[in-house]
Amino acid sequence: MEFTLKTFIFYGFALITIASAFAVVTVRNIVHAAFALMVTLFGVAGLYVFLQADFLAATQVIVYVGGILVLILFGVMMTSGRLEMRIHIERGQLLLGGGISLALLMLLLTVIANTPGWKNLTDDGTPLPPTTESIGNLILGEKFLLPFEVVSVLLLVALIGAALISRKEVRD
Amino acid sequence: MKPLENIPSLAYFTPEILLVIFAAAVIILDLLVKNRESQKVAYLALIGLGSALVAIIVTNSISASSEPVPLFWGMIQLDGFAVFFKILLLLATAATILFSLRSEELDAKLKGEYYALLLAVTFGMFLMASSTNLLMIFIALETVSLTSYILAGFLTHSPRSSEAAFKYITYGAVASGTMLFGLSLLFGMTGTGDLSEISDQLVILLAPEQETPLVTPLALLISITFILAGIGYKIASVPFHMWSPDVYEGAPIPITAFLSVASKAAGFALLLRFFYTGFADTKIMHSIDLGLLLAIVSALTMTIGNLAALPQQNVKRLLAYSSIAHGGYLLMGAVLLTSGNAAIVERGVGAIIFYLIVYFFMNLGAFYVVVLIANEAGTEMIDGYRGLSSRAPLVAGAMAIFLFSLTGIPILAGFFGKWILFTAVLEGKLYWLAFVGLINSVISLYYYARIVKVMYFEAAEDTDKLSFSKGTFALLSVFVVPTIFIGLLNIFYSLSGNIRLQ
Amino acid sequence: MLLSLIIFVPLLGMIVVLLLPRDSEELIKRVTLAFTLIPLALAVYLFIAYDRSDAGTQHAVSVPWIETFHINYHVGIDGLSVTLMLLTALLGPICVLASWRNIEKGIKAYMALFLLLETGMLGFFAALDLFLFFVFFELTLLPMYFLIGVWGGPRREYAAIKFFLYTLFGSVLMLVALIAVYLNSSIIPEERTFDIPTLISLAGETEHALADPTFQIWVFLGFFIGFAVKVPIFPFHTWLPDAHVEAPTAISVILAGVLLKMGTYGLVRINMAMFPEGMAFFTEVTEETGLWGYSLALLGFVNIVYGSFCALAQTDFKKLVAYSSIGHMGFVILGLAARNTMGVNGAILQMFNHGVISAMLFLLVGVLYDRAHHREINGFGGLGNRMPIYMGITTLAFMASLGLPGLSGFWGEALSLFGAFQEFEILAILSTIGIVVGAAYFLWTLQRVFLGKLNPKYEELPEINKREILTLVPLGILTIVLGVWPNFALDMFRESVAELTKLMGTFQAGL
Amino acid sequence: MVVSLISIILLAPLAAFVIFALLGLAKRSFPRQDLLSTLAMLVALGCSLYLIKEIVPKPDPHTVEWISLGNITLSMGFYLDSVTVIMLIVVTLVSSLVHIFSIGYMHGDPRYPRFFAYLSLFSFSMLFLVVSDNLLGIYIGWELVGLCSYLLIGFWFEKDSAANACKKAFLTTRVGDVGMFIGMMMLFTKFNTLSLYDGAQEGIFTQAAAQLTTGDMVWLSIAGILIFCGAIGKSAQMPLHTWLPDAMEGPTPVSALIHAATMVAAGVYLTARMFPILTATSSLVIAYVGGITAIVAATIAIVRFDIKRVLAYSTISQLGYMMLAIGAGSYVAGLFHLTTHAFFKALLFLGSGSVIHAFHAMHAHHDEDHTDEAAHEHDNHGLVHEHGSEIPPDQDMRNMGGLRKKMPITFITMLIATLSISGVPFIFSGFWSKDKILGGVLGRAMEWNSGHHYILFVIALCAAGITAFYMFRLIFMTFFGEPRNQEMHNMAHESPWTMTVPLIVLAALSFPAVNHLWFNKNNFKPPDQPHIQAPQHAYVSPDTKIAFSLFGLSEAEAAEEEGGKDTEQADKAHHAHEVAHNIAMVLSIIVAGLGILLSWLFYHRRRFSAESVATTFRPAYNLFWNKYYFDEFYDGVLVALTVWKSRLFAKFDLSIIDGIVNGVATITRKIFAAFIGFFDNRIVDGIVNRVAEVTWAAGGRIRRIQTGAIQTYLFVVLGGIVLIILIFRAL
Amino acid sequence: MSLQHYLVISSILFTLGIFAVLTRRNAISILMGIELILNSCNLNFAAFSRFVTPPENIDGQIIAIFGIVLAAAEAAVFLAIILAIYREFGSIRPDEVDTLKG
Repeated sequence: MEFTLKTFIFYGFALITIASAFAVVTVRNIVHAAFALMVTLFGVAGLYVFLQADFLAATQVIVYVGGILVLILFGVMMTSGRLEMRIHIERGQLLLGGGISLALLMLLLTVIANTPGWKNLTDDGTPLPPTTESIGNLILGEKFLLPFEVVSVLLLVALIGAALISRKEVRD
Repeated sequence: MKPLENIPSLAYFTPEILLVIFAAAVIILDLLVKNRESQKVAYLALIGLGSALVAIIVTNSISASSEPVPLFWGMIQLDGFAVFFKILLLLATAATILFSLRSEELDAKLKGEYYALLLAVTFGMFLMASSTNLLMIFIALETVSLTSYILAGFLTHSPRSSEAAFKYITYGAVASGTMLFGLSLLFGMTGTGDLSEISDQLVILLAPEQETPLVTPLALLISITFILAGIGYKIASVPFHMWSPDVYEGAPIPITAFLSVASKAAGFALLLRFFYTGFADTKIMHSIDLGLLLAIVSALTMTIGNLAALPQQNVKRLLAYSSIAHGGYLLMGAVLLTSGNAAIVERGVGAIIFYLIVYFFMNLGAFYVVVLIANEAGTEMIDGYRGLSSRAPLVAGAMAIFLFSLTGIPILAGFFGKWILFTAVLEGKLYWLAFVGLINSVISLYYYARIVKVMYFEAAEDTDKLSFSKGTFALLSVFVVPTIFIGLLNIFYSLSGNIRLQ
Repeated sequence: MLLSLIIFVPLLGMIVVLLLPRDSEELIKRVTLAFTLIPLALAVYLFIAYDRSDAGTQHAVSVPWIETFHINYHVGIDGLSVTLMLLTALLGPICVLASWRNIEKGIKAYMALFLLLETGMLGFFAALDLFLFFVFFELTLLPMYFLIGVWGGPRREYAAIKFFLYTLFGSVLMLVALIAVYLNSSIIPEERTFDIPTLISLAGETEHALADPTFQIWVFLGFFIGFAVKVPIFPFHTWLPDAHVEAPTAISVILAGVLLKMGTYGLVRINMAMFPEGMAFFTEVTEETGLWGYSLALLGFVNIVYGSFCALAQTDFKKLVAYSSIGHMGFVILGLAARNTMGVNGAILQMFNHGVISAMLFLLVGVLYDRAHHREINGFGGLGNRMPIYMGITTLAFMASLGLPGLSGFWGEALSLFGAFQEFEILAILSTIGIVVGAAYFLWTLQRVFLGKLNPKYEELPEINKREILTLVPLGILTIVLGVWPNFALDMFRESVAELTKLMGTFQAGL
Repeated sequence: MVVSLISIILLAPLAAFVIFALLGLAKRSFPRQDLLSTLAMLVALGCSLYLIKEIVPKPDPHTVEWISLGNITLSMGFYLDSVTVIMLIVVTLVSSLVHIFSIGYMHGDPRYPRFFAYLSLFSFSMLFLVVSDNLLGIYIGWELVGLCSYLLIGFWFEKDSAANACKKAFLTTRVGDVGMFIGMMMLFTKFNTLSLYDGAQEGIFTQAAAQLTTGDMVWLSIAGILIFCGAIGKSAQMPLHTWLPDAMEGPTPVSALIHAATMVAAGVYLTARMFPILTATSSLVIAYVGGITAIVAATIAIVRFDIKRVLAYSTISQLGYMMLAIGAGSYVAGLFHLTTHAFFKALLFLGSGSVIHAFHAMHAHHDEDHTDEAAHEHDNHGLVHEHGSEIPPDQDMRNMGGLRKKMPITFITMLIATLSISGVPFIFSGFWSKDKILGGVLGRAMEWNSGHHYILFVIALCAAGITAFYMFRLIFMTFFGEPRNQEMHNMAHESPWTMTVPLIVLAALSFPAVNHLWFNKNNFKPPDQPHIQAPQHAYVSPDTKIAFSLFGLSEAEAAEEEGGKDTEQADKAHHAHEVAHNIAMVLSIIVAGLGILLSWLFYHRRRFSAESVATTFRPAYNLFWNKYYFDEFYDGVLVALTVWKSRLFAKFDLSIIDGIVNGVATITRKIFAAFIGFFDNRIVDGIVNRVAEVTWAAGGRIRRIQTGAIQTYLFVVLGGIVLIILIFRAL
Repeated sequence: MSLQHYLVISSILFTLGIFAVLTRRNAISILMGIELILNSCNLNFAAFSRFVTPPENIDGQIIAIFGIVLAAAEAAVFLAIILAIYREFGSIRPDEVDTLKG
């Protein structure tokens, strides 16, 4: 694989994504973790761009960074009244968790490396047409209409539910 | 049959649509009625369920042919199997609503949202029972899960309820995340989301005549195990079961009942369809020993469920473990999916379906008694059941029947359920599994009988008679009578035998 | 039809009893008595009307039940079943009478459960469909559990759950075997069957899957353990003393009189008839079977000796009788292990006799317990003076139980031993130890309870009353009648046993 | 006719009992049960006597099929030959007399009616045993008489000694019965029938005869010995004799009827009945058992003071005699002795009963202080106290003496009996029967031609002498000398007529001449012996000189019959036995005389002191006094062993069986520990657990995983996933 | 930039998410871990959509979009529940929310 600017940027995004994700799981300050998560999410969005999934990348940024991350920050603020943000991790738990995660990673890497069908599929850089229109068609008119409608119900339910639960008292 | 497109599919989708409509209607009605008349909302929800039931029957009859009808471009499929589960789930929801009406812990909280959520979760379960696409499966699962989290945490003033919801969602989120990862791997291997296409693809990819199969068994194994985490968590099978005792204990009793019956049933519907449609081909089976995997999970599930139930003091928690164990029994039937013999698969599915019918009545019945006792005696602990036979003879008698049915004592329905399960398992030549199952039935006697013992053999400290309304007994008899008679009537056997996966 | 009537009249009685008001205790008792007398009358009729020369099934009814699994409601009787049904039906009213005064709480539930129990027992003996058979077998479990657990003695909970767990364990193994038989009854799923006569004839066909020796051995074992728990055969017996000691009198009577017989009846009806090869493996010493050939006879022997010696060591009257039951059931096993005409006839006779005698014994223990409120044998003494009639009946029962010729206990034991001797000389000889020890513990008990100086505590002990005598007299009469004229029972099942021995290939043509 | 007569004989006493039992159930009793029972017995007696006419040389059994199981038939029936009739008469006669005696003796007992009912039941059972033509019937009767014996020994069950004795009697005899039962099983297995005589199928005797000629006799010997085991128990032979002395706890009429005349003789009767199947080996065993019993029991009898126990040991000894006779082949002599013994021993018992009755009145007074007295006596002797039970004062010979004037009838009748049992020649029946036994034994010994077996004759002779000695000791101590206990003596009186009449009748029967009146009929024949065959039957002596011997004639016939087959051998045997009989007769007269003389010197003239002799031969005396320590042996070893075993089993039940159930997971540990537990109670106790302990523990452990912390759960989930993948990857 | 690259990245994200879920002592951190997991899944779908399926087939991408939406819904509910927990327990440390156990 030739080493071009594109690949350089790719690796850059990859590195940023992974590093920030690593930060998310390791930094002690939860607000820092939230910011690291934001970086990760951007990184992933970048990777989507590399995959020529433009709409997806946009959604990622809007929904995740604009929605979820904000939610998380709200959460942090609402639950950490006494700025109890530092997180203490026990060694045993850390080791065990690390072990399990590592084992999973090794398994996944083995699979990735050994699955013949996934080998040698490189991005030849051919530009693809923008996906937005076909996504719109698929979701609103064709195959993915049902999931779309269902998800809308789901969102409604989540909305009602979240409101229901986070309300202080339902009825007196 | 070619998948129907969106518009023609709608006709077959009426039940689900009705559920959503009524869910919305419930919320609106809730805004209109006064607080004290919240029962009206419940009745509206029940009407919704009733109309959905009618719709199910009608749509089922217009499809006429016994062939399954793929809908919405193959996202879901309407067939006898789905219809059965839909009816079962619908009835479970109806029962839950009725329980909720009589549950004092929920009393003050009952309002439109609750019923709307119940209808929504039913909607999600309907989809679980009929999905044939990876995406649809995941969305359906999430719909059910998210709604369940909320329902479990519905008692906002109760720490237990909140804790239950918290554990449930944490656990559920991780499990569904893992599952999604597994689904993505599966998608990556086959390049499609449609289950039957996945099956076809996998056969090609794994085909032995091809010199280098494009998919390694390990990849498939990891993918399936990850997916199993999501499904296993729904049906609370070991090792994905650990949320369920805590959640069952913390959640409002009607919701616990609902989770233990409906959620589990939906999970099984999903499991069966997923493995049957996607992985039933023997070639796939040979690449990874799925049968053994399921069998071990099944054996562990029932054993651990039963063993852990032994020392429980809280009836709800005890029943939670018991329902884990019953999940294990049901999984025995699922193991038969991998037998590669169509007749045996059919028996396995039939056995699961029959068992679910039985389980529906006996488990819901038991939970209903728990609701009643929690209302009247104000406790969920076994000690609170002391001397119940003299305080409330009919309720105690009903409870004894449910518990012995859960144990599998003839001539109660639970026995027949187990019997046809074991017959199927033995027919599939899984002798060790049958043996484990039977030993477990014996162990289970111990804790079920403990409740009976307390109710019957020990004297009550508080000797006041408990009084119940007529409606209570009527509802109770709705569960008692089938628990006694289902096994004795041929109709249920032929019914369950006729429902098959396609 | 008649048969179904017998089986379900008690069930009807249960429903009637449940509908009666809780407070009208006398009425409940009377109704129950009536509903147990009806089956008795019918059973007596059945007994008399039974065609003794016909070895086949009589009064058979077969109605499809669960067609999906080819289960029929198939009932019918042969000599063996009708005898045991008579025993069951007879013990029914006796037990009701025995419960007349000493059930203090919840008489309604008690009687209802009792009637349910009776249906289970009667149905069990009549069932000719393997599944039905199993269902009835298990149907006795629940009522028994409650009857012991609710109305039992101080350790009733333990006893009840122990009984339940043991029996359930056994029946679970039986269930596996039962399913295995069903699945192997035909390769074609549509032709599978639970019908006992059909299965028996299938098992007799060469080359049939059911006739495969290995299969038969395993399935035999499955059923055997199920029945062994019920009999109970050592080492599955430990539930029995506990259950007996804690159970109320009438329930002990039923337990010893009928429930134990269900185990041995099952052995005869299923294990011997359906799995002759399996039976042969455990009862016939050949090169192939080796020491396994001794196993069943050995179990019988162990039961006899073990039960007898344990009885000897007891100081609790009821426990003593309970262990004596274990010993006496050993003779049944020994007789069955012999597989020959004499052994099997003797075993069946012993079943019936033991049912009668042990029922008497438990009733007698109950009489004493109701008066003295304890059962410690050493705590009595000299009652013979105070209660001569009671002593007389007790002596009769004891003598019958220890195998005094002229009373019924003798014939069963003697025929079993005679039969067993022809096949297993040494074991049969060793088993006679049981006869001596049996005499020892009964006489010792008799001495400790009745002989010697009257314990001053019991100077005012009332003599056995009319109702109690009424419960004992029919049994006493049967004991004597059968002791003098065992053909009274033997006539019933002689031909059926001949059929059975033909199935097992041990039938010996007349000389 | 025969059948109906026998039926009457059987049913009359049975009816008497049934009436009692039925009324008893209704808490009533027949007002004159005594008369009812006595009447029943007299009817039976009459019928029995009438049956003499019905005896035919080769009778057919009257059988019905009792149990028929396809190829197997067990029939029941009657067989009526001379032996049967003699036994019937003996039983009914003695029984009738005892009934009459009891009317007086038992008068005033609170359970008076019951006593007669039991007697009736006993009579029925005994008669049933006698007339049965098959082993099954015999066994049934056999056990039933055992039951009656049990009931009657324990008649005064308030006495602990009686309660113990009846249990002991039943159990001890049952040990023997089991042997008999096994013997029956063997015979049945071989011959497929239990009938002795030919009926619908060939009986045991016919088949055994064939067996004896083919020569395979080992198992037949075993079977014979096993059947004899029954007789050992019932006839109180060594080593199962210990129950009989204890059985004296029963009322004295019972002792007379059951434990002297009839039931104990049933063993002899059985052995004689089974004579045709006895092989040489089994005969030898029988002879030795009988011989040893005869001498051992006689020696024990010497030192007893309880009048009834002396008689009891005497009975054992005499029964041993009869067994010896049968074992030696002269079964006719054995049966003859049985008959004579039945009468004189019944007489002796009834006489002693009369004495006891005489003393009985003060029994109540002296209940308190008799212990001291007895203790005092024992101090004098300085001997070990009698094992087990005190001697009741009214039975203690040391309290008696000089009664002959007070109770003349009792004295004279008992003296006659004593003379008879001692073998005083010619005018007393006992002499003849004993002499025949001695002759038979000697002849047999000569014929065996082996020095060892002469010992049997020596034993028999010694026993005869000792018998004479102790019997006269009894007479002297009781009736002669000065009254030792004046108070008791003063109150003694002759018994009422109901008691003396039977004594007189029995005394009359102790004279052979009287027997002759009704026994000497030509149509008497010994039991048919299908297989008369060398060597053991060859010597049967044609002792026709004793014309009034009740079996004499038939023996002659038998010998002739046999002689016809093998003249030479018969002649030889004939000769040997003639010699033997002459020698035996002389010797027996000498020893009897010697015994009486010694007794007179010791106990009447007081020329020698019994005490000094006892001191001189202390070890022997102790041995006799302690009855050869049989009881100690049984109590110490067998009973302890049994009880120990049952305890062990009970423990086993608790520890192992429950242990296994309890701990599936820890089976190995538990079994191991439980085995150790036999030796170490603490471990055993530690192991007894509640049901499902381990299962519970497992449940508890699973609970512990359920910590409540969500992350633990997640660990399980993800760890589980990893594990599943790893495991299945390896697969 | 082959498929394997993306897969490796997503695998690392996934395991990091798992690690967070297992070890973080704060409910919100767990939520972040879950988001990482879901992101890795979405990345997978997108990557497979790009490399495995034909170019005109964008099913994978659409699934990823749905994944994002679902993640949002889940996060909302999750946070609501965290708030409830905070209200009832005064803490959002998962190990302190352990009244239900055994």
